[in-house]
Amino acid sequence: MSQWVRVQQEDFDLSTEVARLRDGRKDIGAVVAFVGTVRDINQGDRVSTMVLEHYPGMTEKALHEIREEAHRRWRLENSLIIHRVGPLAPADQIVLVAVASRHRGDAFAAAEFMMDYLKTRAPFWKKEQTPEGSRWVDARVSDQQAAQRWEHADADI
Amino acid sequence: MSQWVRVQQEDFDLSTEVARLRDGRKDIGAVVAFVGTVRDINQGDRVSTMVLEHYPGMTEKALHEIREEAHRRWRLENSLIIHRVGPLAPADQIVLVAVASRHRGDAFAAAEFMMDYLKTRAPFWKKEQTPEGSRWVDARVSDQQAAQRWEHADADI
Amino acid sequence: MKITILYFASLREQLGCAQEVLDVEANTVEELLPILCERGPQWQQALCDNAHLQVAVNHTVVDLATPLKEGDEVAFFPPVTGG
Amino acid sequence: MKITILYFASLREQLGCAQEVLDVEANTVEELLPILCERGPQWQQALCDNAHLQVAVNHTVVDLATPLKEGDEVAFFPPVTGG
Repeated sequence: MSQWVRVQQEDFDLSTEVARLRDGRKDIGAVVAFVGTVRDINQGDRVSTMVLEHYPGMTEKALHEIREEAHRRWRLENSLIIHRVGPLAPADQIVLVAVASRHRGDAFAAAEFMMDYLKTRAPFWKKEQTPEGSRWVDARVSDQQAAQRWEHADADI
Repeated sequence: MSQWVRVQQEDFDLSTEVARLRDGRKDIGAVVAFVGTVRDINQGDRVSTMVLEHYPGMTEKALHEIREEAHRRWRLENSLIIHRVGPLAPADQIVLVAVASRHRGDAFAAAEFMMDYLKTRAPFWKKEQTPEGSRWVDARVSDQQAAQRWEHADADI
Repeated sequence: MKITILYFASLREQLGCAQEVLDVEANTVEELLPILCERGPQWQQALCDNAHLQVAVNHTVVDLATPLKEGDEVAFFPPVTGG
Repeated sequence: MKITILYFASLREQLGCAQEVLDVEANTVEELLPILCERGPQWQQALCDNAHLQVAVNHTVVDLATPLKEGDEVAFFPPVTGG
Protein backbone atom coordinates (compact mmCIF):
# COMPACT_ATOMS: atom_id res chain seq x y z
CA MET A 1 0.00 0.00 0.00
CA SER A 2 1.47 3.37 -0.95
CA GLN A 3 1.49 6.30 1.42
CA TRP A 4 -1.13 8.05 -0.75
CA VAL A 5 -3.70 5.24 -0.71
CA ARG A 6 -4.52 3.64 2.63
CA VAL A 7 -7.21 1.22 3.80
CA GLN A 8 -7.22 1.01 7.57
CA GLN A 9 -9.29 0.37 10.68
CA GLU A 10 -7.83 3.35 12.58
CA ASP A 11 -9.25 6.84 12.47
CA PHE A 12 -7.27 9.63 10.78
CA ASP A 13 -6.56 13.26 11.64
CA LEU A 14 -7.47 15.75 8.92
CA SER A 15 -4.76 18.34 9.73
CA THR A 16 -2.04 15.70 9.91
CA GLU A 17 -3.03 14.18 6.59
CA VAL A 18 -3.34 17.52 4.80
CA ALA A 19 0.06 18.62 6.17
CA ARG A 20 1.54 15.36 4.83
CA LEU A 21 -0.15 15.97 1.48
CA ARG A 22 1.19 19.55 1.24
CA ASP A 23 4.64 18.63 2.60
CA GLY A 24 5.54 22.32 2.98
CA ARG A 25 5.52 22.81 -0.80
CA LYS A 26 5.31 26.41 -1.98
CA ASP A 27 3.97 25.60 -5.44
CA ILE A 28 0.64 24.45 -3.98
CA GLY A 29 -2.08 27.11 -3.82
CA ALA A 30 -5.20 25.02 -3.20
CA VAL A 31 -6.19 22.01 -1.13
CA VAL A 32 -9.66 20.46 -1.28
CA ALA A 33 -10.41 17.81 1.33
CA PHE A 34 -13.55 15.68 1.44
CA VAL A 35 -14.42 13.84 4.65
CA GLY A 36 -17.28 11.33 4.60
CA THR A 37 -18.92 10.61 7.94
CA VAL A 38 -21.45 8.04 9.21
CA ARG A 39 -25.02 9.37 9.45
CA ASP A 40 -27.43 7.97 12.03
CA ILE A 41 -30.29 7.83 9.52
CA ASN A 42 -30.23 5.90 6.24
CA GLN A 43 -33.24 5.22 4.02
CA GLY A 44 -35.49 6.41 6.83
CA ASP A 45 -34.14 4.06 9.51
CA ARG A 46 -31.99 4.76 12.54
CA VAL A 47 -28.49 3.34 12.23
CA SER A 48 -26.73 2.43 15.48
CA THR A 49 -23.50 0.97 14.05
CA MET A 50 -22.12 -0.30 10.76
CA VAL A 51 -19.39 -2.60 9.56
CA LEU A 52 -17.36 -1.84 6.44
CA GLU A 53 -16.13 -4.88 4.54
CA HIS A 54 -13.74 -4.72 1.59
CA TYR A 55 -11.80 -6.87 -0.88
CA PRO A 56 -8.16 -6.67 0.23
CA GLY A 57 -5.84 -6.28 -2.72
CA MET A 58 -8.50 -5.21 -5.19
CA THR A 59 -9.47 -2.24 -3.01
CA GLU A 60 -6.00 -0.76 -3.07
CA LYS A 61 -5.71 -1.40 -6.83
CA ALA A 62 -9.05 0.31 -7.51
CA LEU A 63 -8.14 3.33 -5.35
CA HIS A 64 -4.75 3.66 -7.06
CA GLU A 65 -6.43 3.59 -10.46
CA ILE A 66 -8.90 6.28 -9.41
CA ARG A 67 -6.06 8.45 -8.10
CA GLU A 68 -4.01 7.98 -11.26
CA GLU A 69 -6.98 8.77 -13.47
CA ALA A 70 -7.51 12.03 -11.54
CA HIS A 71 -3.85 12.96 -12.04
CA ARG A 72 -4.23 12.30 -15.79
CA ARG A 73 -7.34 14.48 -16.07
CA TRP A 74 -6.28 17.50 -14.00
CA ARG A 75 -3.10 19.32 -13.09
CA LEU A 76 -2.56 18.09 -9.55
CA GLU A 77 0.47 18.36 -7.31
CA ASN A 78 -0.55 15.55 -4.97
CA SER A 79 -3.57 13.62 -3.69
CA LEU A 80 -4.43 11.01 -1.09
CA ILE A 81 -7.22 8.58 -0.29
CA ILE A 82 -7.80 7.03 3.12
CA HIS A 83 -10.75 4.66 3.59
CA ARG A 84 -11.60 2.99 6.88
CA VAL A 85 -12.90 -0.57 7.27
CA GLY A 86 -14.32 -2.53 10.21
CA PRO A 87 -16.89 -1.34 12.76
CA LEU A 88 -17.98 2.32 12.67
CA ALA A 89 -20.53 4.41 14.59
CA PRO A 90 -22.57 7.50 13.62
CA ALA A 91 -20.38 10.64 13.34
CA ASP A 92 -17.26 8.52 12.73
CA GLN A 93 -15.06 9.48 9.80
CA ILE A 94 -15.24 6.91 6.95
CA VAL A 95 -13.21 8.33 4.10
CA LEU A 96 -10.81 11.16 3.28
CA VAL A 97 -10.03 12.32 -0.24
CA ALA A 98 -7.63 15.28 -0.36
CA VAL A 99 -6.18 16.95 -3.43
CA ALA A 100 -3.47 19.64 -3.71
CA SER A 101 -3.06 21.73 -6.86
CA ARG A 102 -1.79 25.10 -8.02
CA HIS A 103 -5.24 26.51 -8.73
CA ARG A 104 -8.51 25.68 -7.02
CA GLY A 105 -10.53 24.54 -10.04
CA ASP A 106 -8.38 21.44 -10.50
CA ALA A 107 -8.55 20.48 -6.82
CA PHE A 108 -12.35 20.86 -6.61
CA ALA A 109 -13.02 18.86 -9.78
CA ALA A 110 -10.52 16.11 -8.98
CA ALA A 111 -11.74 15.63 -5.39
CA GLU A 112 -15.36 15.30 -6.51
CA PHE A 113 -14.36 12.96 -9.35
CA MET A 114 -12.36 10.76 -6.97
CA MET A 115 -15.29 10.49 -4.55
CA ASP A 116 -17.77 9.72 -7.34
CA TYR A 117 -15.54 6.99 -8.74
CA LEU A 118 -14.71 5.61 -5.29
CA LYS A 119 -18.43 5.29 -4.53
CA THR A 120 -19.07 3.18 -7.63
CA ARG A 121 -15.75 1.41 -8.33
CA ALA A 122 -13.95 0.60 -5.08
CA PRO A 123 -14.97 -2.74 -3.51
CA PHE A 124 -16.34 -1.67 -0.14
CA TRP A 125 -19.66 -2.81 1.32
CA LYS A 126 -21.54 -1.40 4.30
CA LYS A 127 -23.65 -3.47 6.67
CA GLU A 128 -25.84 -1.38 8.97
CA GLN A 129 -27.32 -2.25 12.34
CA THR A 130 -30.86 -0.80 12.67
CA PRO A 131 -33.69 -1.43 15.18
CA GLU A 132 -35.08 -3.98 12.66
CA GLY A 133 -31.78 -5.89 12.57
CA SER A 134 -28.75 -5.73 10.32
CA ARG A 135 -28.86 -5.16 6.57
CA TRP A 136 -26.51 -4.61 3.66
CA VAL A 137 -26.74 -1.10 2.28
CA ASP A 138 -28.10 -0.87 -1.26
CA ALA A 139 -26.12 0.93 -3.95
CA ARG A 140 -27.63 4.31 -4.84
CA VAL A 141 -28.77 5.25 -8.32
CA SER A 142 -27.67 8.82 -7.53
CA ASP A 143 -24.09 7.59 -7.04
CA GLN A 144 -24.17 5.86 -10.43
CA GLN A 145 -25.45 9.06 -12.00
CA ALA A 146 -22.77 11.15 -10.28
CA ALA A 147 -20.04 8.86 -11.63
CA GLN A 148 -21.52 8.89 -15.15
CA ARG A 149 -21.07 12.67 -15.33
CA TRP A 150 -17.32 12.06 -15.73
CA GLU A 151 -17.48 9.26 -18.25
CA HIS A 152 -17.61 11.30 -21.44
CA ALA A 153 -13.96 12.10 -20.71
CA ASP A 154 -13.04 8.39 -20.50
CA ALA A 155 -12.54 8.38 -24.25
CA ASP A 156 -9.30 10.29 -23.65
CA ILE A 157 -7.55 7.32 -22.06
CA MET B 1 -18.24 38.79 13.85
CA SER B 2 -20.08 35.47 14.10
CA GLN B 3 -18.34 32.24 14.91
CA TRP B 4 -18.90 31.04 11.30
CA VAL B 5 -17.26 34.04 9.61
CA ARG B 6 -13.87 35.17 10.88
CA VAL B 7 -11.26 37.61 9.62
CA GLN B 8 -8.06 37.25 11.61
CA GLN B 9 -4.28 37.58 11.58
CA GLU B 10 -3.72 34.23 13.36
CA ASP B 11 -3.33 30.93 11.59
CA PHE B 12 -6.05 28.26 11.94
CA ASP B 13 -6.00 24.51 12.45
CA LEU B 14 -8.02 22.55 9.89
CA SER B 15 -9.00 19.64 12.19
CA THR B 16 -10.08 22.00 14.96
CA GLU B 17 -12.23 24.08 12.64
CA VAL B 18 -13.85 21.08 10.94
CA ALA B 19 -14.61 19.50 14.33
CA ARG B 20 -16.25 22.79 15.37
CA LEU B 21 -18.20 22.83 12.11
CA ARG B 22 -19.42 19.24 12.55
CA ASP B 23 -20.05 19.64 16.30
CA GLY B 24 -20.53 15.88 16.72
CA ARG B 25 -23.73 15.96 14.66
CA LYS B 26 -24.89 12.62 13.33
CA ASP B 27 -27.02 14.06 10.52
CA ILE B 28 -23.90 15.25 8.64
CA GLY B 29 -22.53 12.84 6.05
CA ALA B 30 -20.17 15.05 4.06
CA VAL B 31 -17.64 17.79 4.76
CA VAL B 32 -15.78 19.64 2.01
CA ALA B 33 -12.95 21.90 3.14
CA PHE B 34 -11.00 24.26 0.88
CA VAL B 35 -7.69 25.66 2.10
CA GLY B 36 -5.99 28.37 0.05
CA THR B 37 -2.24 28.72 0.54
CA VAL B 38 0.38 31.26 -0.53
CA ARG B 39 2.38 30.21 -3.61
CA ASP B 40 5.96 31.40 -4.07
CA ILE B 41 5.39 32.16 -7.76
CA ASN B 42 2.75 34.56 -9.14
CA GLN B 43 2.56 35.81 -12.71
CA GLY B 44 6.04 34.41 -13.31
CA ASP B 45 7.77 36.21 -10.44
CA ARG B 46 9.09 34.88 -7.19
CA VAL B 47 7.07 36.03 -4.16
CA SER B 48 8.93 36.28 -0.86
CA THR B 49 6.13 37.66 1.33
CA MET B 50 2.73 39.30 0.97
CA VAL B 51 0.44 41.50 2.98
CA LEU B 52 -3.32 41.06 2.93
CA GLU B 53 -5.35 44.25 3.43
CA HIS B 54 -9.12 44.34 3.88
CA TYR B 55 -12.05 46.67 4.54
CA PRO B 56 -13.10 46.00 8.15
CA GLY B 57 -16.86 45.88 8.49
CA MET B 58 -17.58 45.41 4.81
CA THR B 59 -15.47 42.24 4.67
CA GLU B 60 -17.51 40.51 7.35
CA LYS B 61 -20.75 41.67 5.72
CA ALA B 62 -19.67 40.36 2.31
CA LEU B 63 -18.60 36.99 3.74
CA HIS B 64 -21.88 36.64 5.64
CA GLU B 65 -23.83 37.36 2.47
CA ILE B 66 -21.84 34.76 0.53
CA ARG B 67 -22.45 32.19 3.27
CA GLU B 68 -26.16 32.96 3.42
CA GLU B 69 -26.50 32.75 -0.35
CA ALA B 70 -24.85 29.29 -0.27
CA HIS B 71 -27.31 28.16 2.39
CA ARG B 72 -30.19 29.41 0.21
CA ARG B 73 -28.95 27.56 -2.85
CA TRP B 74 -28.01 24.19 -1.34
CA ARG B 75 -29.12 21.98 1.50
CA LEU B 76 -26.36 22.61 4.01
CA GLU B 77 -26.12 21.75 7.68
CA ASN B 78 -23.36 24.25 8.45
CA SER B 79 -20.51 26.22 6.89
CA LEU B 80 -17.65 28.47 7.91
CA ILE B 81 -15.28 30.97 6.36
CA ILE B 82 -11.97 32.04 7.89
CA HIS B 83 -9.81 34.55 6.03
CA ARG B 84 -6.44 35.76 7.27
CA VAL B 85 -5.13 39.32 6.93
CA GLY B 86 -1.74 40.91 7.54
CA PRO B 87 1.70 39.58 6.56
CA LEU B 88 1.90 36.08 5.06
CA ALA B 89 4.72 33.96 3.61
CA PRO B 90 4.72 31.24 0.91
CA ALA B 91 3.06 27.99 2.11
CA ASP B 92 1.04 29.90 4.74
CA GLN B 93 -2.68 29.21 4.91
CA ILE B 94 -4.76 32.20 3.67
CA VAL B 95 -8.35 31.05 3.66
CA LEU B 96 -10.57 28.20 4.82
CA VAL B 97 -14.04 27.53 3.46
CA ALA B 98 -15.65 24.43 4.97
CA VAL B 99 -19.16 23.11 4.33
CA ALA B 100 -21.07 20.29 6.05
CA SER B 101 -24.11 18.66 4.45
CA ARG B 102 -26.06 15.42 4.40
CA HIS B 103 -24.92 14.43 0.92
CA ARG B 104 -21.66 15.25 -0.81
CA GLY B 105 -23.01 17.00 -3.91
CA ASP B 106 -24.29 19.95 -1.87
CA ALA B 107 -21.02 20.35 0.02
CA PHE B 108 -18.84 20.27 -3.10
CA ALA B 109 -20.97 22.76 -5.01
CA ALA B 110 -21.42 25.14 -2.09
CA ALA B 111 -17.71 25.18 -1.16
CA GLU B 112 -16.69 25.99 -4.74
CA PHE B 113 -19.41 28.63 -5.02
CA MET B 114 -18.31 30.28 -1.77
CA MET B 115 -14.68 30.42 -2.92
CA ASP B 116 -15.62 31.81 -6.35
CA TYR B 117 -17.77 34.52 -4.79
CA LEU B 118 -15.21 35.29 -2.08
CA LYS B 119 -12.55 35.80 -4.77
CA THR B 120 -14.66 38.39 -6.61
CA ARG B 121 -16.87 39.96 -3.92
CA ALA B 122 -15.04 40.11 -0.59
CA PRO B 123 -12.91 43.26 -0.12
CA PHE B 124 -9.41 41.81 0.33
CA TRP B 125 -6.32 42.99 -1.52
CA LYS B 126 -2.92 41.31 -1.75
CA LYS B 127 0.37 43.16 -1.99
CA GLU B 128 3.31 40.95 -2.92
CA GLN B 129 7.01 41.42 -2.29
CA THR B 130 9.04 40.25 -5.30
CA PRO B 131 12.74 40.71 -6.27
CA GLU B 132 11.58 43.73 -8.36
CA GLY B 133 9.89 45.35 -5.35
CA SER B 134 6.36 45.26 -4.01
CA ARG B 135 3.23 45.28 -6.15
CA TRP B 136 -0.51 45.00 -5.77
CA VAL B 137 -1.84 41.75 -7.22
CA ASP B 138 -4.12 42.20 -10.24
CA ALA B 139 -7.59 40.66 -10.24
CA ARG B 140 -7.80 37.61 -12.52
CA VAL B 141 -10.20 37.31 -15.43
CA SER B 142 -10.40 33.57 -14.62
CA ASP B 143 -11.81 34.40 -11.18
CA GLN B 144 -14.47 36.61 -12.76
CA GLN B 145 -15.38 33.81 -15.14
CA ALA B 146 -15.54 31.27 -12.31
CA ALA B 147 -17.92 33.50 -10.37
CA GLN B 148 -20.09 34.13 -13.44
CA ARG B 149 -20.83 30.40 -13.74
CA TRP B 150 -23.10 30.75 -10.70
CA GLU B 151 -24.89 33.92 -11.70
CA HIS B 152 -27.70 32.42 -13.78
CA ALA B 153 -29.09 31.23 -10.46
CA ASP B 154 -29.05 34.74 -8.99
CA ALA B 155 -32.47 35.32 -10.50
CA ASP B 156 -33.89 33.13 -7.74
CA ILE B 157 -33.18 35.66 -5.04
CA MET C 1 -7.53 -26.01 -14.01
CA LYS C 2 -7.51 -24.53 -10.52
CA ILE C 3 -9.05 -21.16 -9.80
CA THR C 4 -9.74 -19.34 -6.54
CA ILE C 5 -13.26 -17.98 -6.07
CA LEU C 6 -14.15 -15.27 -3.54
CA TYR C 7 -17.62 -14.13 -2.40
CA PHE C 8 -18.20 -10.81 -0.66
CA ALA C 9 -20.79 -9.05 1.48
CA SER C 10 -24.39 -10.25 1.02
CA LEU C 11 -23.27 -12.96 -1.44
CA ARG C 12 -20.85 -14.40 1.11
CA GLU C 13 -23.65 -14.55 3.68
CA GLN C 14 -26.25 -16.01 1.28
CA LEU C 15 -23.84 -18.73 0.12
CA GLY C 16 -22.18 -19.33 3.49
CA CYS C 17 -18.87 -19.26 1.66
CA ALA C 18 -16.10 -16.64 1.60
CA GLN C 19 -13.50 -18.42 -0.50
CA GLU C 20 -12.92 -21.72 -2.27
CA VAL C 21 -10.37 -23.24 -4.61
CA LEU C 22 -12.06 -25.09 -7.46
CA ASP C 23 -10.61 -27.49 -10.04
CA VAL C 24 -12.90 -26.82 -12.97
CA GLU C 25 -13.07 -26.68 -16.75
CA ALA C 26 -14.45 -23.24 -17.66
CA ASN C 27 -13.06 -21.08 -20.46
CA THR C 28 -14.90 -17.97 -19.33
CA VAL C 29 -16.77 -16.57 -16.33
CA GLU C 30 -19.95 -17.30 -18.30
CA GLU C 31 -19.04 -21.00 -18.37
CA LEU C 32 -18.11 -21.04 -14.68
CA LEU C 33 -21.43 -19.63 -13.47
CA PRO C 34 -23.75 -22.59 -14.37
CA ILE C 35 -21.33 -24.99 -12.68
CA LEU C 36 -21.69 -23.00 -9.44
CA CYS C 37 -25.44 -22.50 -9.80
CA GLU C 38 -26.07 -26.25 -10.08
CA ARG C 39 -25.18 -26.49 -6.40
CA GLY C 40 -28.66 -25.42 -5.32
CA PRO C 41 -31.34 -22.74 -5.33
CA GLN C 42 -29.45 -20.26 -3.16
CA TRP C 43 -26.51 -20.40 -5.60
CA GLN C 44 -28.88 -20.04 -8.54
CA GLN C 45 -30.51 -17.02 -6.92
CA ALA C 46 -27.32 -15.33 -5.69
CA LEU C 47 -25.30 -15.76 -8.89
CA CYS C 48 -27.29 -16.75 -11.97
CA ASP C 49 -30.56 -14.92 -11.28
CA ASN C 50 -28.85 -11.79 -9.95
CA ALA C 51 -29.08 -8.86 -12.35
CA HIS C 52 -26.74 -6.81 -10.14
CA LEU C 53 -23.95 -9.43 -9.88
CA GLN C 54 -20.46 -7.94 -10.20
CA VAL C 55 -17.47 -10.04 -11.25
CA ALA C 56 -13.76 -9.29 -10.90
CA VAL C 57 -10.93 -11.43 -12.27
CA ASN C 58 -7.55 -10.80 -10.70
CA HIS C 59 -8.78 -7.59 -9.02
CA THR C 60 -10.31 -6.04 -12.16
CA VAL C 61 -14.05 -5.78 -12.78
CA VAL C 62 -14.86 -7.70 -15.97
CA ASP C 63 -17.84 -8.88 -17.99
CA LEU C 64 -18.97 -12.48 -18.24
CA ALA C 65 -17.21 -13.19 -21.53
CA THR C 66 -13.79 -12.73 -19.91
CA PRO C 67 -11.55 -15.80 -20.42
CA LEU C 68 -10.26 -17.70 -17.37
CA LYS C 69 -6.90 -19.40 -16.93
CA GLU C 70 -5.12 -21.55 -14.34
CA GLY C 71 -4.49 -19.69 -11.09
CA ASP C 72 -7.01 -16.89 -11.69
CA GLU C 73 -8.75 -15.24 -8.75
CA VAL C 74 -12.45 -14.74 -9.51
CA ALA C 75 -14.57 -12.63 -7.15
CA PHE C 76 -18.35 -12.28 -7.07
CA PHE C 77 -19.95 -9.39 -5.19
CA PRO C 78 -22.94 -7.03 -5.08
CA PRO C 79 -22.70 -3.37 -6.20
CA VAL C 80 -20.22 -1.50 -4.00
CA THR C 81 -21.36 0.88 -1.24
CA GLY C 82 -18.22 2.47 0.20
CA GLY C 83 -17.39 6.13 0.73
CA MET D 1 -23.81 67.16 4.24
CA LYS D 2 -21.02 65.16 5.83
CA ILE D 3 -19.85 61.86 4.39
CA THR D 4 -16.89 59.63 5.23
CA ILE D 5 -14.73 58.51 2.32
CA LEU D 6 -12.34 55.55 2.47
CA TYR D 7 -9.63 54.54 -0.01
CA PHE D 8 -8.11 51.05 -0.11
CA ALA D 9 -5.07 49.22 -1.43
CA SER D 10 -3.42 50.77 -4.52
CA LEU D 11 -5.88 53.73 -4.44
CA ARG D 12 -4.92 54.53 -0.86
CA GLU D 13 -1.24 54.53 -1.85
CA GLN D 14 -1.74 56.57 -5.05
CA LEU D 15 -3.79 59.20 -3.23
CA GLY D 16 -1.79 59.16 0.00
CA CYS D 17 -5.11 59.08 1.84
CA ALA D 18 -6.86 56.28 3.72
CA GLN D 19 -9.87 58.13 5.09
CA GLU D 20 -11.41 61.59 5.14
CA VAL D 21 -14.62 63.24 6.32
CA LEU D 22 -15.95 65.63 3.71
CA ASP D 23 -18.69 68.27 3.95
CA VAL D 24 -19.98 68.24 0.39
CA GLU D 25 -23.09 68.71 -1.74
CA ALA D 26 -23.40 65.60 -3.91
CA ASN D 27 -26.67 63.77 -4.52
CA THR D 28 -24.99 60.69 -5.97
CA VAL D 29 -21.57 59.02 -6.19
CA GLU D 30 -21.46 60.31 -9.76
CA GLU D 31 -21.70 63.88 -8.47
CA LEU D 32 -19.10 63.25 -5.76
CA LEU D 33 -16.41 61.98 -8.13
CA PRO D 34 -15.69 65.22 -10.10
CA ILE D 35 -15.35 67.11 -6.82
CA LEU D 36 -12.59 64.70 -5.74
CA CYS D 37 -10.94 64.58 -9.17
CA GLU D 38 -10.52 68.37 -9.26
CA ARG D 39 -7.89 67.96 -6.56
CA GLY D 40 -5.20 67.06 -9.08
CA PRO D 41 -3.98 64.63 -11.74
CA GLN D 42 -3.40 61.69 -9.39
CA TRP D 43 -7.01 61.99 -8.21
CA GLN D 44 -8.24 62.26 -11.78
CA GLN D 45 -6.25 59.17 -12.74
CA ALA D 46 -7.08 57.06 -9.69
CA LEU D 47 -10.80 57.79 -9.59
CA CYS D 48 -12.26 59.41 -12.72
CA ASP D 49 -10.07 57.78 -15.40
CA ASN D 50 -10.11 54.35 -13.74
CA ALA D 51 -12.26 51.83 -15.64
CA HIS D 52 -11.82 49.29 -12.83
CA LEU D 53 -12.88 51.58 -9.97
CA GLN D 54 -15.14 49.89 -7.41
CA VAL D 55 -17.46 51.84 -5.13
CA ALA D 56 -19.22 50.75 -1.96
CA VAL D 57 -21.72 52.82 0.03
CA ASN D 58 -22.29 51.67 3.59
CA HIS D 59 -20.48 48.38 2.95
CA THR D 60 -22.40 47.45 -0.21
CA VAL D 61 -20.95 47.61 -3.72
CA VAL D 62 -23.03 50.04 -5.77
CA ASP D 63 -23.04 51.78 -9.14
CA LEU D 64 -22.35 55.48 -9.68
CA ALA D 65 -26.00 56.51 -9.79
CA THR D 66 -26.50 55.53 -6.16
CA PRO D 67 -27.87 58.43 -4.05
CA LEU D 68 -25.84 59.73 -1.11
CA LYS D 69 -27.14 61.04 2.19
CA GLU D 70 -25.76 62.59 5.37
CA GLY D 71 -23.50 60.21 7.30
CA ASP D 72 -22.89 57.76 4.46
CA GLU D 73 -19.63 55.85 4.28
CA VAL D 74 -18.31 55.80 0.70
CA ALA D 75 -15.37 53.54 -0.17
CA PHE D 76 -13.28 53.49 -3.35
CA PHE D 77 -11.11 50.50 -4.15
CA PRO D 78 -9.60 48.42 -6.97
CA PRO D 79 -10.96 44.95 -7.91
CA VAL D 80 -10.59 42.57 -4.97
CA THR D 81 -7.87 39.91 -4.84
CA GLY D 82 -8.45 37.83 -1.70
CA GLY D 83 -8.77 34.09 -1.25
